[in-house]
Amino acid sequence: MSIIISNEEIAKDIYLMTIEGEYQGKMGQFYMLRSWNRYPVLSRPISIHNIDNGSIQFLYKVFGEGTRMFAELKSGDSIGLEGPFGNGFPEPEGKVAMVGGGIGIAPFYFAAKHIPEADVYLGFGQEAYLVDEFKQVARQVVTNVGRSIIEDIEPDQYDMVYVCGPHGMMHAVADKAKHSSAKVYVSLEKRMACGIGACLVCSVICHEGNKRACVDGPVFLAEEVNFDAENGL
Amino acid sequence: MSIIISNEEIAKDIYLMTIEGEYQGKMGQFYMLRSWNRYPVLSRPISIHNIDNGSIQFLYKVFGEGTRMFAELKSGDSIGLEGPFGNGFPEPEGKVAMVGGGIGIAPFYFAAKHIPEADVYLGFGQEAYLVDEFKQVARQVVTNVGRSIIEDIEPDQYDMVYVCGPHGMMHAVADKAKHSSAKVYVSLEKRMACGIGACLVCSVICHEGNKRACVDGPVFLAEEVNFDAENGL
Amino acid sequence: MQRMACKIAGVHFNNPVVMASGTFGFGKEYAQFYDINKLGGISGKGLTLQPKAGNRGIRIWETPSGMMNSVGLENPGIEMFLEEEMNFWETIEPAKIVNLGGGSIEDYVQGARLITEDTYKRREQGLHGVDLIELNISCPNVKQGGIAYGIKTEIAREVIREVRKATTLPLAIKLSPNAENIVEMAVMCEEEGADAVSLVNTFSAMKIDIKRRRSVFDNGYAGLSGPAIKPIALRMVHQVAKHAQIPIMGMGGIASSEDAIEFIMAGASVIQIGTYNFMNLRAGEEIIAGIEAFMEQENIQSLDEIRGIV
Amino acid sequence: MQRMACKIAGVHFNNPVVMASGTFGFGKEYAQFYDINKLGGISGKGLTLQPKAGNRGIRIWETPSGMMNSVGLENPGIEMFLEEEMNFWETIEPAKIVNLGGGSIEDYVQGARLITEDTYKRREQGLHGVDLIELNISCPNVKQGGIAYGIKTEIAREVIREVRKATTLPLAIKLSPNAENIVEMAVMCEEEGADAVSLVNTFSAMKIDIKRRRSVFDNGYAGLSGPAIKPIALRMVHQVAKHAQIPIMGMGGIASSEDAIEFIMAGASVIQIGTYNFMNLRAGEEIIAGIEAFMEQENIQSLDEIRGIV
Ligand SMILES: Cc1cc2nc3c(=O)[nH]c(=O)nc-3n(C[C@H](O)[C@H](O)[C@H](O)COP(=O)(O)OP(=O)(O)OC[C@H]3O[C@@H](n4cnc5c(N)ncnc54)[C@H](O)[C@@H]3O)c2cc1C
Ligand SMILES: Cc1cc2nc3c(=O)[nH]c(=O)nc-3n(C[C@H](O)[C@H](O)[C@H](O)COP(=O)(O)OP(=O)(O)OC[C@H]3O[C@@H](n4cnc5c(N)ncnc54)[C@H](O)[C@@H]3O)c2cc1C
Ligand SMILES: Cc1cc2nc3c(=O)[nH]c(=O)nc-3n(C[C@H](O)[C@H](O)[C@H](O)COP(=O)(O)O)c2cc1C
Ligand SMILES: Cc1cc2nc3c(=O)[nH]c(=O)nc-3n(C[C@H](O)[C@H](O)[C@H](O)COP(=O)(O)O)c2cc1C
Ligand code: FES
Ligand code: FES
Repeated sequence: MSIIISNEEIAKDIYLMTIEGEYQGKMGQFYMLRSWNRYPVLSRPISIHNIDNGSIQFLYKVFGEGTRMFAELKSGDSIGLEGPFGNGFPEPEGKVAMVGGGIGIAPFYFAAKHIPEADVYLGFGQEAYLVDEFKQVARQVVTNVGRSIIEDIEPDQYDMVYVCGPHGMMHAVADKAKHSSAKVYVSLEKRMACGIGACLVCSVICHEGNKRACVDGPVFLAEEVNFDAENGL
Repeated sequence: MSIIISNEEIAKDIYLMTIEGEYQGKMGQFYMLRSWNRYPVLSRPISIHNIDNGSIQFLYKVFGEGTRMFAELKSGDSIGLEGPFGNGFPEPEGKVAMVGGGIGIAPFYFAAKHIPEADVYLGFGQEAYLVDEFKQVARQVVTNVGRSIIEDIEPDQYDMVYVCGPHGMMHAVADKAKHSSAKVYVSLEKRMACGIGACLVCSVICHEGNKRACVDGPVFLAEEVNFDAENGL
Repeated sequence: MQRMACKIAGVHFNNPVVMASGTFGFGKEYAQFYDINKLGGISGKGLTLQPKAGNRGIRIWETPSGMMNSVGLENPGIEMFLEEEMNFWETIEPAKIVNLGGGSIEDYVQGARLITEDTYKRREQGLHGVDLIELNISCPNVKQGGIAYGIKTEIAREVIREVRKATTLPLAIKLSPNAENIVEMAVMCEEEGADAVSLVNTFSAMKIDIKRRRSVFDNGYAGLSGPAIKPIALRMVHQVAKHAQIPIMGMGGIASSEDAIEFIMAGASVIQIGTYNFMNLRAGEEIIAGIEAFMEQENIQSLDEIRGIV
Repeated sequence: MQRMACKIAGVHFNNPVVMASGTFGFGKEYAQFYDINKLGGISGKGLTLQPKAGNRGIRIWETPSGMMNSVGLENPGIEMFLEEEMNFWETIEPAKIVNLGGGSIEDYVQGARLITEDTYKRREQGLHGVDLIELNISCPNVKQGGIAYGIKTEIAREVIREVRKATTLPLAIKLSPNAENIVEMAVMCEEEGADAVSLVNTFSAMKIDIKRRRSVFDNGYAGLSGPAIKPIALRMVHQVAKHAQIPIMGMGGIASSEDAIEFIMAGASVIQIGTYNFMNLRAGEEIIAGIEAFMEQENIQSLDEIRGIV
């Protein structure tokens, strides 16, 4: 168990949790979090939002029972986390765009710190948050509230596009980039149990067969994913 | 849901919780407490330890999952409580002794406030607590750590003896008082579900048939209880 | 709300929310917490011909998201019920269901007769009487060495056939999830002329005290209920709805209006709430309001639109 | 610890803690978190003759104190397993259990043959091979219209009889809690010469998405596991232990050493841990330590002293 330094609501239902300790991890990897003992049964996969000396941060949206329990935690409370899990985004080769939709922006703060020369596109439904923080680490930040962030990005201008957001948005970016030279990487959300590749509840339908979101992903080259068969959660 | 004013560990595994609000209740009655939504399923019966203007107090011992969850609550957290339930101790007629064993002392603070002329006997296993507080409200307080409190009380000297503690202790006091003129009242602990008399999981075997601990009790005249058949929890 | 109304075997329910037998007494206790006239129906505490003291020892054990009970049908007997509790029932609106248990077929038959006669007498006097008998076949069959009637279809058939002859009141059979084949059981109930099935009763389950090296229950096994069993109970209701025509009172772990709606979508005509009453003393009121809100939100005019839709 | 050792059909287990099929892969992943050589045994991911892609759509849904899965036996097929995973298994100590599924009797038989032959070949080469085959009869019987083999005793008998002929390796039958009569099923396994029964597999269960008015699973029903089912699973293990002689690998919701000890006291020879692996990545290690501590505390020299004591 680790100790929570702070856990603040930074926008409606969006929380930033900071946990004490020395943590490992690469951009796009995730941890399995549980702040309870027996109930609910499963831990929750949450992306690394940031790692500093002595702490790790998660940015999460209150969605159901588990994230609601996270939101109730206060400084000094304890939480269990296992990780880092998953492959993470590949190292950059050429010019990189990061496209986050909604809470899908979570992994890109850590990613932007790692690749400061990348362009960051942040799409919000109703209310923007953390934009100033992103601006401090990224070369360029494009934000968009209420409209689709997909319109703002020109895949042709990039060699690699990292996407995280709703399933439909990832599919759409992949489609938009189809005839460009950009390689699109999507971070897929799947329900998970073990988080380490043993149970096969998180299979992603790819053209070459199933892959496990928790170890072979969560980041996939968009063109390997069979988006016609794979409909996310 | 009500708001917790404070929740302090006053001795090892013994907590005193103070909750904000105007509450009703008589000595020996209890509330059903739950500080959780869905898990665990059942609420926990806890005796009224004290009621003041604007607050109610419960004194509890950490025993299993539910009381452990109570112990984690902090000032400002919320908790659900329903009550008061049960019959409570009868009004005094003549000279009263109150005999509490272990956490069974809980109801007698409120009872002693109500009957200041009563003698209070407090038996502790390893460590005494709240003795000064009891002394402020009761005429006489006899404490005993490590030995059996049953030895200290002479039933003949009283008209009524109220007992709360381990089942065996209540049985023993009832036996000791058998040939005295004192009427012995025991507060029985039974597992409960509804707490209001509807489900019959809390039946106490009495000479005249079953009675429900939650509404016909938890306080019973010792002589009505069939102690040969009824073995508590 | 008119559009929540349901009917089973001619019995009108103002809404599909019925309180389950053994968890709600006869309603009096809960009436302190909300207006129980809001309820669709109440299935009273299980009754037997003779009064029963129930089981000794521990009667309840909490489990993860559930509870086990071993009350053992403690009840005052049918006559006492008819003399005392029926007067209270005459004053309330929800559909009135008598839950009938027994040890021998004769007990069941005799119990059904008493209730039926009493109701006809009451009706002659302008009173209401009982709306429906719910036959609890989870009781141990004394002749068959204590194995419950509700396990094997052909043994259950015997008791249902006899009780069906003994009463002209609407008759529901409360099925046990421990039945070997729940679909076959429901089809048999239909064949024998029952008007509805209630499912599920509690699951046979166990808890061992490892220090004392014995079951915590004097009886060995006890009945599991509560949210833990909901996924299995829902599957059983769905299976029965798909393979039989008989109306269903669905239950097992319902603890929210969403759960209740799932049972209706699986095919239940009405639903029953048991253990959730212990989690929330105002369970009935809350679940009715929740179903109503869902109907509003999804613009559903009658529960028939969604019943059995899955 | 020597005194924790168990034996089933001549197969030695260092301790009674076995990882359940489908929840532990072949062990490699968990080896990052603790020394899996501490385990008594591992039942690998369920295998079929042909590779299977498993089910589409949502594969997991959380329930109160449980989870439902609809993996649909995704697996690389027996040949791939023998070529790749067996090499890893040769390097580890726990008893090695192949969990074998199938759609037709021929598939089961052919699968059992392949595994058996491979093991004999390995043993000739001084290797270890597989210790035990665990036959998963919860798979749908293609001929019987998709109803699982594990429901009716006489249908299960057919597949067990044929598989028993096809292998000389120790054979355990993994029983489904959806069986009409679990005791009868276990007795039949004994009659057919099986060496052990594993129980229970997951309970058939359902979840409806009320907004979309459909089951969340493409397949309709899915399998419930986890702490929610423990009280029922324990009762089933106890029932079987009382009425049959065949050794039992007991499981269903075990999530603590106390739970594990309950299953042993109910009569299980060894226990299996499934869903709890997801709650605690170091489940195996923790439960072994807990059983050991209990034995110490209660001065138990061998698990035989408490096995089936209740
Ligand atoms: C690799 C990965 C990284 C993620 N990173 C973040 C992040 O940084 N911030 C954030 O807010 N959310 C993130 N999510 C989504 C987050 O895991 C879910 O919102 C969360 O699990 C919902 O849990 P709940 O208890 O609130 O909801 P419930 O609906 O009560 O959860 C029930 C079950 O479904 C699962 N589940 C429900 N929604 C999702 C979902 N969208 N993805 C995966 N499982 C789900 C839960 O884990 C749980 O097992 C990520 C998901 C994945 C797979
Ligand atoms: C009328 C009454 C008044 C009580 N007053 C007090 C009090 O003032 N202070 C205090 O510390 N304790 C009191 N108790 C005992 C208290 O209810 C239990 O210690 C508590 O319920 C244990 O819950 P748990 O979750 O910690 O234990 P668990 O063992 O995890 O509980 C499991 C289940 O068993 C029930 N249970 C376990 N032990 C008891 C018990 N001794 N009595 C009743 N139910 C039990 C729980 O309520 C729960 O339903 C009282 C009990 C009754 C019946
Ligand atoms: C304490 C208790 C007593 C019960 N008594 C009866 C009974 O007398 N007759 C009966 O048919 N069912 C009885 N039941 C079963 C419930 O009516 C219901 O079928 C079961 O609990 C499943 O529903 P639930 O999960 O909502 O509780 C009882 C259940 C509980 C918890
Ligand atoms: C994700 C998952 C996959 C499973 N796959 C298999 C399988 O392939 N073969 C099998 O016999 N049982 C399988 N099971 C059943 C488990 O082995 C076990 O019998 C069941 O989950 C009950 O135990 P538990 O409650 O400890 O999980 C699976 C269970 C889960 C949760
Ligand atoms: S979550 Fe278990 S394999 Fe991915
Ligand atoms: S707890 Fe339900 S009758 Fe007493």
